[in-house]
Amino acid sequence: MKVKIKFFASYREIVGKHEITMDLKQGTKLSDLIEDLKCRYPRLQGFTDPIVTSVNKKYARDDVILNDGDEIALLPPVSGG
Amino acid sequence: MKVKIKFFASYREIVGKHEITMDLKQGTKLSDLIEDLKCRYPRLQGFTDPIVTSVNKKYARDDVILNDGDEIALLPPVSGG
Amino acid sequence: MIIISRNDFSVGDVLSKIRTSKTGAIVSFVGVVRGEEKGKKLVKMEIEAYEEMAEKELIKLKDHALKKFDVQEIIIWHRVGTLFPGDNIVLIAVSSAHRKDAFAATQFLIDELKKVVPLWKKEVYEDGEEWVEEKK
Amino acid sequence: MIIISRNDFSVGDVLSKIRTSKTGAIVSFVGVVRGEEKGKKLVKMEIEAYEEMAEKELIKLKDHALKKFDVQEIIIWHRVGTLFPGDNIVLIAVSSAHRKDAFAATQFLIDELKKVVPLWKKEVYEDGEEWVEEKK
Repeated sequence: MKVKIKFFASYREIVGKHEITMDLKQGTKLSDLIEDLKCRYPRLQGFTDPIVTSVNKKYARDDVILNDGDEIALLPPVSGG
Repeated sequence: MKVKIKFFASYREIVGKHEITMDLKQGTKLSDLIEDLKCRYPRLQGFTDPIVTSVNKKYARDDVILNDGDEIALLPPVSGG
Repeated sequence: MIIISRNDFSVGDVLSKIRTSKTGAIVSFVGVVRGEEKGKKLVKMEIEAYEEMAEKELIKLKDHALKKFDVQEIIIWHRVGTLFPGDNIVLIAVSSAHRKDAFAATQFLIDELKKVVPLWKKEVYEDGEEWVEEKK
Repeated sequence: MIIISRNDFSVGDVLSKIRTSKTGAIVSFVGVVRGEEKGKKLVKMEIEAYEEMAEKELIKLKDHALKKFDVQEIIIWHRVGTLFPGDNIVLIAVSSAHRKDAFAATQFLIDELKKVVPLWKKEVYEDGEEWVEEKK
């Protein structure tokens, strides 16, 4: 199954892209994906732990199981206002 | 000596005038003047006790001694804003 | 800036006047004539001031707030005369580096204004009228 | 009304939109780009949003505030893109019958916005740049 992953602000700068697409096995947990991304982009590690994420534009828990077509986003500490 | 007395809002309506002038003896206290005004305009009584006053545009204490040319004002409970 | 006037204010214009190069927050309060009081329809409101004294008291209040809070600029504009439902009564606007100071100062200013500044509001209904008394 | 936009807002226009026939108080907060941070001169600020999610979160916040406080209307306008010292960042405006409710709701909204809405500010100085982190 395919998911879209978005990166914002400092994470976007680390990854060098605003968005990537990944092929995942059925049953992949959000936490597995995050670990995978930390391996690919080691500078994501140690930034803020745990990394805050959203799935389909809602804040998500690490143990959620991903589905085909999900839009995941990695969200650095927010600072609007 | 002569003083000017101003009335505002409900007091102005009771007295029917915005301003009067009075001749006072030297050494008259503000409290004496207030008692005098309550006699002249009985409806001032029992309104708010004590009546809040100013002398020369500053809130004043009842025991202040008045001087020639003073501008006294009788101030109902304020309600701006 | 302290203004007591029959004229209405433009909030946008006033806010543009209190910006400094270090401003990070601007808080404003606008008091408006309510169309209804205690379930009765308001026809109009009359606002009376002891203008020279009110101006002095507002300046004192402003100076007090500038000492008490870490704020930059303060504007208070209070209207007098005949106002109708929906009309602006008062504007208080405060600029500061950080928002907590501007919020605290704005609330302080409107609370104190209602206690000490010689201004009076009369509410006129279809069947009578009444001088407003602030709840203590 | 919830707006996320590159465009600036007119505070006067926005405030005129949240008046109802029962409005007695309007409180507004404007966040402004400070020309200086930690003693360094700011060149510009870049604001980034996860727009679709930020809009959802702002709507949730607004609905939360409408339940939590006795207020009438709420407008939140947050800008994105490149801003310069003195520029407006955000406007929050709340109308209510009585002032305490509008003050409480406005403070709640800006406090929560800074915690949960996916918006990020980058400060650009002459000698470097930095993503802002809110103090917890």
